[in-house]
Amino acid sequence: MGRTIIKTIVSGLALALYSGAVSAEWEVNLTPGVTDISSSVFDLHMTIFWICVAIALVVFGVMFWSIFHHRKSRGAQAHHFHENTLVEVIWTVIPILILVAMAVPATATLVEMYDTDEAELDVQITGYQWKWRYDYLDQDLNFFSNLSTPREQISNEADKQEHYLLEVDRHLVLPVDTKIRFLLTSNDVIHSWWVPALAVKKDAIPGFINEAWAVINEPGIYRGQCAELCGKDHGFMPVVVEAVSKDEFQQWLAQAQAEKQAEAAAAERTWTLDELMQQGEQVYVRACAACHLPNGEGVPGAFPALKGSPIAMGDVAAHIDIVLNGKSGTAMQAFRDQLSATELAAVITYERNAWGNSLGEAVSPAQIARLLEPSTGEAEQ
Amino acid sequence: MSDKPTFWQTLMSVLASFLGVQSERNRQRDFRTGRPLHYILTGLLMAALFVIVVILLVRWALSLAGA
Amino acid sequence: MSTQEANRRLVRRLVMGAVLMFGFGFAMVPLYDVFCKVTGLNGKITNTGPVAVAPADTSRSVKVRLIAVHNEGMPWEFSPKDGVLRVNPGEMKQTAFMATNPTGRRMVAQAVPSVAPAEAAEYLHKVNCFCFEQQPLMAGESVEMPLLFVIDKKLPEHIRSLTLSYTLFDISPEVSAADQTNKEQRL
Amino acid sequence: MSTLDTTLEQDTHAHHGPAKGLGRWLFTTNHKDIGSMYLWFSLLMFFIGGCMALMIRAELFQPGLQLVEPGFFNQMTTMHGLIMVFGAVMPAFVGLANWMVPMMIGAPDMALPRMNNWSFWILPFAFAMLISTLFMDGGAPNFGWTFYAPLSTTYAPPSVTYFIFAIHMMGISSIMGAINIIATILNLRAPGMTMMKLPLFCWTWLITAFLLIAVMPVLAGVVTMMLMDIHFGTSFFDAGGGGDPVLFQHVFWFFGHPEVYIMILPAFGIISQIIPTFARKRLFGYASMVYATASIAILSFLVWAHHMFTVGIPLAGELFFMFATMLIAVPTGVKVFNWVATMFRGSMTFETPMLFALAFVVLFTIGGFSGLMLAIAPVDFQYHDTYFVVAHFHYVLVPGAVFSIMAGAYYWLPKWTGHMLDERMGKLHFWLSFIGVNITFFPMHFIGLAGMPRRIPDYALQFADFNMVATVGAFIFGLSQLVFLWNVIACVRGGRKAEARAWEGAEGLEWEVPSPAPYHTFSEPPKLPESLR
Repeated sequence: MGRTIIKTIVSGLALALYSGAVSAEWEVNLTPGVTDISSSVFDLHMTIFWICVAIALVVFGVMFWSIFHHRKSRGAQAHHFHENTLVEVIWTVIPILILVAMAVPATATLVEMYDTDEAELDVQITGYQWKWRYDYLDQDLNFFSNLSTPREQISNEADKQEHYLLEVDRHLVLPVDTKIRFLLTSNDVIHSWWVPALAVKKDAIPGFINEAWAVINEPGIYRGQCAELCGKDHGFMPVVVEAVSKDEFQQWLAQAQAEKQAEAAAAERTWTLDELMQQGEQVYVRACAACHLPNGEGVPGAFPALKGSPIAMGDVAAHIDIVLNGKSGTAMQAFRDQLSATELAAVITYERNAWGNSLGEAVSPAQIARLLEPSTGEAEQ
Repeated sequence: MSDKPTFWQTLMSVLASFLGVQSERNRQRDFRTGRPLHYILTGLLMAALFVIVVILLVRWALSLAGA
Repeated sequence: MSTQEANRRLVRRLVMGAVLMFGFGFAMVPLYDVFCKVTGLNGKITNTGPVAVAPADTSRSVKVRLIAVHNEGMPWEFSPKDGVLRVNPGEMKQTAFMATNPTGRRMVAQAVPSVAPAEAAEYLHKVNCFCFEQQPLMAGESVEMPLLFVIDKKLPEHIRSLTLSYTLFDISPEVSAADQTNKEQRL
Repeated sequence: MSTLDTTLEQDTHAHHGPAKGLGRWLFTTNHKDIGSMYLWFSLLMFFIGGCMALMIRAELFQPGLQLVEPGFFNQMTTMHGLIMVFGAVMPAFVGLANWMVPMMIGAPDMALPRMNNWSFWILPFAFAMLISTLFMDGGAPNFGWTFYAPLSTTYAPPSVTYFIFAIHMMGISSIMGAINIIATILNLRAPGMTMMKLPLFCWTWLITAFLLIAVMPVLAGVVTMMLMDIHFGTSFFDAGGGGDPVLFQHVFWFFGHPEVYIMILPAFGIISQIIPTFARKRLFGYASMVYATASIAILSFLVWAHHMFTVGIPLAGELFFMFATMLIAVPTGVKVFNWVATMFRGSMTFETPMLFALAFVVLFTIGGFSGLMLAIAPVDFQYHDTYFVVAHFHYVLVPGAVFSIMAGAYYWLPKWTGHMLDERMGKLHFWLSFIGVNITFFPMHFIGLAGMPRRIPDYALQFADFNMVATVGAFIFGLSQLVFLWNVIACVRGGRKAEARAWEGAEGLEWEVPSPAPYHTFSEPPKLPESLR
């Protein structure tokens, strides 16, 4: 039986070794990442791994040697010794020395991670159930980043694409060779923002601010996920970081700001019911369907149905209020900061006219924009 | 030679337990003549000491790292 | 019988131990606060109240970033007057946060402060701050909430930037109905 | 009945055999009856929790949502964890202690037999309540077995209240069980059975029992605080009211880390009984084992925050918990060395209990290695909350705790039933379990390192291959447990007659009484056998 165990272990080790060589395709090992910190983390990981392998070889080696040679069927006689303080002291001291040797580089890396020097770019990251919001604090820009994998792929009605579940509608675009500080907090429950390639994983805790930092060395797209169980769609709030050159970053900023202005202007024109319904459905699927379900039927006991609900069928002002301002003490969030005026108008219109809620009335984006007005100026500060 | 473990011997026994190494002879002595309360108290004391030592270790590491 | 006696005594002690540990679980709450105060473990600011005025340390300045966060279901507009401040340790600094209640109902908010890095929390001394109190706002009302703070000169050299965040929680449901009617009667 | 037993029965006045019918089990104060009930109960919970695990694995067989909704998936992970920890592993150890501790120390029964009855009978009610939450509006608890606030308070389903009371009941049961074991070991030892002759299983259980009394009340405290936050308007864990969600994690892990040792120390004890038996050689470094167990117990209170490296603890705190955690690895390592040294130059045979014990040593050590890797704080930022952690604690708990329970069950079944096990079936069970466990959990190391977070119902495509492998392994492991059930039932019903000393190399008082052990053993304190004198 010893042989089989050895075989299992050897093949396990071989697999681990092999993994180092082809990690790009196979993804069986930690990524070395694209920051100095992530590569020292990777080195630490490999060092401690090989130390463990070495200890395992010695301990299991002795164990299997005695399993082979000291078996009764080979006529082995038990030798009655049952203590040897010297041996015990030796096998206690050696692990301690190994651990000390391990602690030194680990401490150095940890100290580096806790660097509190000034950063060139500050990004506030706020966890929401179940999306991330990014605020470029000095650039007057913020947006939400939602999962963009279509529902059909998740429910196996369409083929899954390459970045299934690791794709979002808006990337967190960051410049390379720039010290970036992430300031993490949460809107509701505890989330954890994790990008393996940056070796950054920090909890986003409601009411508290946490920080982490990174200097990205290489342009590219780096994907991660929420790491702390945060409710139903915990598995569906990925993080996508797009690292670009400093010039490209400036261009991207300018473009993003222009888009924001265009969106505000769009709210002022007249929208038809059909247009609103069309956009409303998209917004609904993105922002509402996770709880209220695509068919508007909700989850009894957890999330109320919208289909035939007194709010979606009742007074329009109350409906707008609950969508804009949320409802205290429930999972209903305040969407005024999360969606644009047009999107809000569209989704409210949609909710009032979908699934047999046929009120036939449209909520105009301009009307919503006015409700948002006193705020917009201050909120962007 | 008295059979009762001295304070020093109690201390050594507790330290040995932190390492997880103890000789049969000392154990026999501990259990034949030692009082459990002494060992528990010494153990708690040593645990507190352990915490202090680790804190000092951390301080030292931090000062080395210049943080 | 002596074994029974011994059992009874032992059980009494062990039950007492269990009860004690149950109490200890609760004692961990204040203990944790004390522990945090000593170590700055969770970035909570515990230094408040007036400070003795002393000359500022002009040899270095610290970048203080102020950020405003909404907790869930909190529709107020809430933002810092200054996003970034450069502060010399020891210098008294005045700033403010702006809040507007855009809803059609009276709401009560509680602002909860937090500092990153947590290590810096014990060096941030708030002289006056809106987070000390619950903040009620009528429908459509706005308020400027002042914040007066000093960074201790003992702030370790290696901390060159810190962040002070305020998270606004909606505590209207918690503020009891009785409390609310009391206030309205007074008005 | 053997002569020895007959004389015992005659010597002691009012002893009867077991009562008949249901009443026997409801009102029994006999440690053997209660031990059996604990063991059957834990086996039932093991199968229920196992079905949940299989549901989880089936959903994860392929990317995409096939079988369950994400919300239900979270209920499954939560209930699987709670049931396995509190329903399967802990009661199994209590059951083994109930059966074996009095027989090992030469006591007639547990010290507090009526309390023993209560502490068992609370459990079915607690778990009925917990499982009933699955059928409630809003579903069962869905916040993970670690139930971090505020997900488990402000954002919890209504059933959380039932969950809290279930935890309270389990806590009370565990504490009563622990008190009983301590009282039995300290007060009921046969004359001459000094503390230093105590079998290691009793030693590790004694220390575990103290751990239980120290930390189960803390768990009760933390769920009480949750209850107050949810229903009585306090804000222990709500930042908005001046509380702190991170405080929850500190209090929880102050319970949680010793809890990890509660689930492994008795396993150490069982393995330390079995290996010497089948190596036909005394345990190497008995003294060291006892001392190391004690020190692990104390140190386990000082390392809790290594579960929380990513919550934003200041550097000094991070370093403290990293160093302390690395040091606790030393006494654990010493135990493994001692087991190896016990085998060294012994005269080994490989019956089923020994096979499980050997697999325990190897696979638990692998779990220990990944634990050591997790202790390195900067690297833990990458490992934390990924499948690497899932792989780690399943290696410690399944081929660790669960294998030790199975080893113990196979080892003592002849004593309980009077029949030897069908070795062929036992070996079949072992090999299926061993292969299944490794196919299930070894690939989890890889997908964790590659970046798959834990507790997600669906995953990116690059994790697909290993998830499929793990699911296949899980079904092999799960189904092979039916062989275990078959073995146990077959052994109860018949088989080769077991001798008093069922295993050639077995030492200890429990092997001095006939097999099956009579309903009442050691009504008169026994004279210690030569080997124990």
